[in-house]
Amino acid sequence: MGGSFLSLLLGDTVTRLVFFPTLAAVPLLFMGKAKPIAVKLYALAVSLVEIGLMLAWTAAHWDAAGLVVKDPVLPWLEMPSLSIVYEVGIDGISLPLVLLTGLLLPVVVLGSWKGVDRHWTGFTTALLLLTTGILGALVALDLLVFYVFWEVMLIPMYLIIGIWGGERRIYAAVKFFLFTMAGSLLMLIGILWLGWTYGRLTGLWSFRYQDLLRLDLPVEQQLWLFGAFALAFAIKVPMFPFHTWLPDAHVEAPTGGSVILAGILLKLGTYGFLRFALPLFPHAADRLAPWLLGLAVIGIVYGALVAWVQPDMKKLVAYSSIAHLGFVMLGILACDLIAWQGALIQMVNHGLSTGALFLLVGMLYDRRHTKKFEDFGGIAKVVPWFAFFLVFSTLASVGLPALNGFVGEFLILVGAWRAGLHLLVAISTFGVVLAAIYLLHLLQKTIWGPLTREENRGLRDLDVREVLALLPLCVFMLWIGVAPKTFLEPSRPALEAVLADYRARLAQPAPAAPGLGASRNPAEAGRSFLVDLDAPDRGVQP
Amino acid sequence: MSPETVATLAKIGVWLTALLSVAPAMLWFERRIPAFMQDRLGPNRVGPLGLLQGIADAVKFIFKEEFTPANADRPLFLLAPVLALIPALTTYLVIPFGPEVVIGGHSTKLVVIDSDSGVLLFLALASLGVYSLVLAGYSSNNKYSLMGSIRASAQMVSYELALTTAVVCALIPAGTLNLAEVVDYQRAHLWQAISQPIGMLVFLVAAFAETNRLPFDLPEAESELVAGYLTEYGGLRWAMFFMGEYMSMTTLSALFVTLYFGGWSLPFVDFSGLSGLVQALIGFTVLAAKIAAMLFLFVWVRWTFPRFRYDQLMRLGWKALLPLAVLQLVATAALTVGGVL
Amino acid sequence: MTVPVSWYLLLAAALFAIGVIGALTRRSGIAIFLSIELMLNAANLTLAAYSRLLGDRAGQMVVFFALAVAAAEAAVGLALFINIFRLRRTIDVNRLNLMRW
Amino acid sequence: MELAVFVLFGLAALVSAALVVAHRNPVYATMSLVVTLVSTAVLFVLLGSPFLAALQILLYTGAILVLFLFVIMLLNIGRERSSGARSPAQTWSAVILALLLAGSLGRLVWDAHKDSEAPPLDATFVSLRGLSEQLFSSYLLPFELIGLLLLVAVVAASWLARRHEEDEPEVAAPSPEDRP
Amino acid sequence: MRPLDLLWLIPALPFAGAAVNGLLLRNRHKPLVTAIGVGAPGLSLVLALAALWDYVANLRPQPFEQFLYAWTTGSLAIDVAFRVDPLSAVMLFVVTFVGFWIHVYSVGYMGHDPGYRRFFAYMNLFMGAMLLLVLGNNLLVMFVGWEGVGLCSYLLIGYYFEEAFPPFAGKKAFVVNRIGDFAFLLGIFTLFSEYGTLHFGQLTERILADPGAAQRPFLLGLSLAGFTALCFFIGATGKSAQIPLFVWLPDAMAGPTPVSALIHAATMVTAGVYMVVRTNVLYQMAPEISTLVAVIGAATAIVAATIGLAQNDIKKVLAYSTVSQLGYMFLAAGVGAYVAAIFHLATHAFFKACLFLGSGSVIHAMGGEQDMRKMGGLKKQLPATYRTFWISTLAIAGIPPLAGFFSKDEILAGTFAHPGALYRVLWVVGLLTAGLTACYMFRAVYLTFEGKFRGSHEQAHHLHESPRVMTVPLVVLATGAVVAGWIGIPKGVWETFGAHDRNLLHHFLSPVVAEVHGAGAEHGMSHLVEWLLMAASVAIALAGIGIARSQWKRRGLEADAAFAARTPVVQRLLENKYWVDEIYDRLVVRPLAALARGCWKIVDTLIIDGGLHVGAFVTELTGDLGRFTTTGNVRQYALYFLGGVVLLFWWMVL
Repeated sequence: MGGSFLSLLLGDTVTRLVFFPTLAAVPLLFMGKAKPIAVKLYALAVSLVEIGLMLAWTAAHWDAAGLVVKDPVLPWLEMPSLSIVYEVGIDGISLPLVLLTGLLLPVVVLGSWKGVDRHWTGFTTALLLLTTGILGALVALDLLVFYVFWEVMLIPMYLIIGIWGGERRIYAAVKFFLFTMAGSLLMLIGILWLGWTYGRLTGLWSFRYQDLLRLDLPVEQQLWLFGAFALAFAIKVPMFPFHTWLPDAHVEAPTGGSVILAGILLKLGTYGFLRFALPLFPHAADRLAPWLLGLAVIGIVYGALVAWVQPDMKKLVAYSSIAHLGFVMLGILACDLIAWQGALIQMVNHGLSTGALFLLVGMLYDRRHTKKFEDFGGIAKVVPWFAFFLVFSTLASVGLPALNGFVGEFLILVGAWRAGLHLLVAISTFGVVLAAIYLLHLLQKTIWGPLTREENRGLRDLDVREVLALLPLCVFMLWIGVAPKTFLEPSRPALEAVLADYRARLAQPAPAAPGLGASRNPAEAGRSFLVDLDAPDRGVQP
Repeated sequence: MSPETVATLAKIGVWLTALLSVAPAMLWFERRIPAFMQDRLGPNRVGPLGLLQGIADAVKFIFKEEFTPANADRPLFLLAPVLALIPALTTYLVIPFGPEVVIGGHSTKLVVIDSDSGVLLFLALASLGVYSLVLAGYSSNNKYSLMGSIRASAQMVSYELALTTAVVCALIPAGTLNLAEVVDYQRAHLWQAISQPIGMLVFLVAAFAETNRLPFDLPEAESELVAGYLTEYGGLRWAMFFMGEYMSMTTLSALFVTLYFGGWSLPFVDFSGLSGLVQALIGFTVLAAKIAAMLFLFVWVRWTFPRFRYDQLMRLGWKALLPLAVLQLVATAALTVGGVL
Repeated sequence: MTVPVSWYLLLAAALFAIGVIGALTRRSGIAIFLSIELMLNAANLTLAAYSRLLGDRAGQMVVFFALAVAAAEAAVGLALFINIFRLRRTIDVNRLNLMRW
Repeated sequence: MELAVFVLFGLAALVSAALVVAHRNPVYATMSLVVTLVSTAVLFVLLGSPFLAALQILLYTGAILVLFLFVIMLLNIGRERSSGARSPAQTWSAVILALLLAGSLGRLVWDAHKDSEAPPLDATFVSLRGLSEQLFSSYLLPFELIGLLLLVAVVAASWLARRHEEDEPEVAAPSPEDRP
Repeated sequence: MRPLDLLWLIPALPFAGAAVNGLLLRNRHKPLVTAIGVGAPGLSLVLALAALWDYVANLRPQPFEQFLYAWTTGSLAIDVAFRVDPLSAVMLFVVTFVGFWIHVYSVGYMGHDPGYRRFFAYMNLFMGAMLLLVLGNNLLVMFVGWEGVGLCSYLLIGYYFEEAFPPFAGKKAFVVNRIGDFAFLLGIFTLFSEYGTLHFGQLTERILADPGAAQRPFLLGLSLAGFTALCFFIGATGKSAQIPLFVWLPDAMAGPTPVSALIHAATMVTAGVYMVVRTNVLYQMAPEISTLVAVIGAATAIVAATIGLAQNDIKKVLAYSTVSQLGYMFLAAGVGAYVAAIFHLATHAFFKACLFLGSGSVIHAMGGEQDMRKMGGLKKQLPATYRTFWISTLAIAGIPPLAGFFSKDEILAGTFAHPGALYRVLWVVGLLTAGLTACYMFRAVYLTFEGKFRGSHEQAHHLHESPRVMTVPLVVLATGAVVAGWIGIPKGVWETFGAHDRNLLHHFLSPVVAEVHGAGAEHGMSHLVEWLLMAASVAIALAGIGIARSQWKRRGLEADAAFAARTPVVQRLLENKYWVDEIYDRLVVRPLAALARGCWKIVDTLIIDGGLHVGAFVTELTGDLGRFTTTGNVRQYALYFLGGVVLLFWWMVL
């Protein structure tokens, strides 16, 4: 313990990873007059440094048996009866998403190079703050800290959509904001309730994940709380009935915004389920899983179907994300190790392939300022490299074996099938067929066939910058597809631990009144953040 | 009637007679002195050397027809000239014209209101002078008048600052607002005209502006706005303004000399041995003489300098006088604290 | 004979009420402004009265500051009015309802 | 003596105040306010602070109200047109509320100070020296702050009142959305 | 090191070639492109032959496994590993051999195509994927290859992407295949979740270890084995164009002819058969599904054959014949004659590839013309093509001693031998199909090569025999079409001539076919019956040829006309392929699209967003109502303020 925030910031810590972007945003305050190109280069440099830091960190703490790294806990608000701490850490569950964030950051900068035509300082600032918010939410181990970061993500995204977006950007931004806000406020209530309950039991309010995990709540309370959390996360994911903000947001958002949004923001919903909603309220989760599963599967088919009939590329991709995240949810709620592994990798996959698709659409948009299918068709001849990347990403998204998409879907479905969800898996697998339909439809309408529009004859092919933006994504798509082991292994121990814990807690019935659960076996639970190894028993008077 | 009351009334009486006689006297001055300067005769018909010219004019004013322009705001139109007299008739109350003397067994200070916020009172009442101009201009329903009064009010308000600051400078060494004490201070030390020349100059210039005298008579600049806020006035009402102007010149001069030239006192001579009445007489005479000199200066300047342009006027006020005054203020304060003064 | 301080206070209250009425009923911005000055003045009177009553100069101090503040406020306020008038050609507060809806 | 003065100027204050509120012509209103203020100044003297009185006249009547008149002339504001949106409800509710306020205030004061005696005026209380000493010792900070405030006010006022080329008279009242 | 250790290179080389051709080279490097594009499969052919020789010589019949790396670990442990056993050996040979020669052929056929480089990149990619499919030692690797070839077929069908139709056909192919894969995946899931492995060997062992478990009822009223088998079979119907999913194959002819030869005749489409045989243990345990397979196969065979009879596009004819031949293979698989299925697969690969290439050379000569009605009497101009085409036709028609005869006869024999009346019916169907096959194939031959030329003049002048690079492969494959059958001369024949059984293929493949007691094993029938069956098939083949000759040899198109005149209904029915496409369109595609639109317009826009907007509107409304208090009139605000003051005053002070 100990150490000031500053020392954390300077040391080789998670905190540094999280807050470096914010620090890097400070100089931008004085770059208001700087030339856009300078700002762009600066942004690019910062993002590269950030990913560099991440890689260095990962290399330093790498542990084949799964890594669990926690920063020293800092008291944030210490009172006699209340303790809010700043506690962050990375384990196998958050690591992939953190790295994905790092990977996407430079990609986004490159992708927005032309698309964002004004206020680059503002854009970069928003982007960097957004990154901090995302990373923070990914690594937060105190629920209030998590909530704070969760909301921090909201504003920059809102600005990015609202300022650099398309025609109906305001509508989209507000919709996005309201949807997310509505959910997260409920979650806040839930968090407060948890802290309060813990305080009632131990005489010391706490919002630490590892403390709250020790709570054993009656089923009714669990149901309410889980509902609150699940709503917040489900909206973020988004799951079926709460998804309508997504297409609008995507269609209006600038390319970079879409990439971040699809690439990472949505994952925080699924991540939230995996990290918080399920482990904290196992019984409720178990009770409500069927419904959520139903929604997830509906989402898969529904998203696919609706995507198929969209007249607008971006909207198509947006709806496709709904379908893909339906898979992730299916995997998470199946509560099977393989399914969870699949879900986790699928989060990354979706980030990569959908990100790439948004980039490509954005590149078309930069050239022609339209995303409508009717304005394209048969451009493969004109822009072969664009066509190549589009086909590649599309296939990855379709779930073609040997590309990343397949790995995720396969694992999820296998796991879910193993968990006995035969019908749902069957339907979802049918969703895979639909995926082929709408994504090939996308190719059909854009690049194949005779050249329909004369104005497309002069289309520029991708330039180096754009290729550079796409290349890393494609490399990883292939890599994950061909050798997923590399990406699955690190997170397996953590997932195993969480799953085992979940099952164990599910095994014993929920108490009639809130109580503090039996302590966990550290060796097992230590592979994720299930138990606080530093302070086994923190001021508890049962 | 208590002796205090008698004394007060007496002092007021003295002042009033003096002031009221200033106007006709100035009428003569203003004609004869320039004539003398420009080597011509000037009025010389009425009485010896035309001394009675003033009286004649006064009579003329009284018998002139009073007319009010159409659509004029009559009440205000009538009120304005009256207001013009108020500061003139009140400000002198705080000007001392002699030491504390014993007359008929009663000891009294030769100042009407012996308040330790005397100067404040003076400034306050003086500041009321603006209203007459403003209202005159406004009520006359005449664009020249309006412009004139706008100029006037702006001018006076802005020069008031410089003036006040200068006054403050003059007060610091004595460490009081009571003019009598200021005079005593100068008797004890030396005239502040020497100790703080800048302040004096500032006050002087500001005084010219405050009284709308050339070279600062923009509000009534014939060449631009017929006669400014006075355009629509005539006869007795005009006379009131006229008197007001001269009286305030006088009182301001009084304040000036009191602050910078030892007021009623003379350097190096002490009349304290003499009887009260004589002392009063001498004090008053000295003061009057100094004021007269000032008035002469006024006239002199009037016939010497050309008129400023309005923007020049403002620039002078804000960018030259005020900073100078502040400079003086700082200097004086420093010196005072340093014990030099 | 001397006047009980409470009379001053009552007078101040009355002045204040008048000022309130003015501020609420007049439509010309200037008039409202004047009424506000009136209220301010009433307040000053109260303060002075109390400082007299309690034999404590604090009240006078406050009045002093209040006057200074009033000066500042008047300056800015009038400047605002000039601006508004330039923009809207009126200072009738009924027409100055940009803040509406 | 004092009573006479009080009654005289008190009444003057009240009447002129009423005029301030009642008179449609801003110039008259302002002038009546001048009267009110001057009378109040006199009351200040009665209350034993000639300093305040002087200050009141110097500042208020000498400067602020002149400024008012100045502005009134500058903008050449005529008498309020009695036409337009008259709202008796507004007026009456205002009057009633104001009277209620006055009443309750008065009652409060009366209950509190019906028979409380002021200490006799002593020289030290009146003396300007004491005042200024207090002002520059224990009230120094507020004093400085006020100075700062005035400075700011001056800057603000001069900035506000200066002619902006871009928004020279637009006769049509601009709608909120077309000015950023 | 032994050749088998280089196994991994066999698929790797084509992949590398694809990568180099596709990403690195440019169109101007044509020679290099050719070198790589043909060299890669050539090399892998050499390697394959070496490896096969090594395998056959040294460790047959044990399978040879080559572990590359772990794809996933943990509770779902899947390796990327290759397996050479008799079955994959046969496939390996067929794929590499036929594939290589088709590549060679393509050099000529695609010579002048602007997309030359792209073409070879795709082709190599396909080779790699196909080899992956064949060599994979577990279902996952197989599935990877499975999808990979699907992708390549998508790309290659849509090769002429600047025209409207090919990309569409490609999409259709991919999607229809996907529908099959959907079932395939479910099958994989089932097997994994039940047996915890996807490795072929282990699976077979574990299933055989406890037949009861496999027999126990699982889903849809089927046994575990049954369900899985069904899933796999559906998958197979997709890939191998069986009823009901055969509709994509004819459209797939939109691709270049070598593609049709390689993918849609020789290799990819047979993957389904390969898979069924691979997992034959399941089918043996699920007789009901086997029956289904057989029935579907037979049905497909006859339906496709009939359609083929009425097609005028030479490639379409071949396409339908492919479908029908695939039907044969499934029939074989269905009746448990797995060896026969593979046998026919192999022989079919040769002669059908040859036929396609021949048609290709014809089309080449005709300058892209595919309609047989414009051809005729080409044998003079294209002698080599004519001969090879003719031989292959004989082979497919089942004339001894050509390849087709033996394989087809074996299938029929297997069907006949299978107990049960149904199988007799199937046998009849098969027989009829044989006749029809012969008939429509010879119709094609006659319409194309006999009679007089019906095309335009410039076509007539343009006519020429294809270059060597194209004819050589024809010859090679034709030779294959002749000799390929001899490796599987039935036991009966040998024994009749007193020789002991030299049915090499049987001996070679027997270890692949799992011994499941209770399932119909080797059929024991007298040699007489065997001979009779042969006679029957030969007879009907000859009959078919005879009809064709009588009809089309001389009369050419009049025959069609007459036929149409005689039975217009049938004619239209056949010409329009039983309107299957249209039916699917009406029954599946449009409703789905309608549903999608409904979801979007009604659920999304109307219900969800509508609801939201209602909510928003209500909020706004309340806001509006509240707004009336804020008139923007300062005095009113002040009034509220004053009221508040008074209230507070009373509350706090008084």
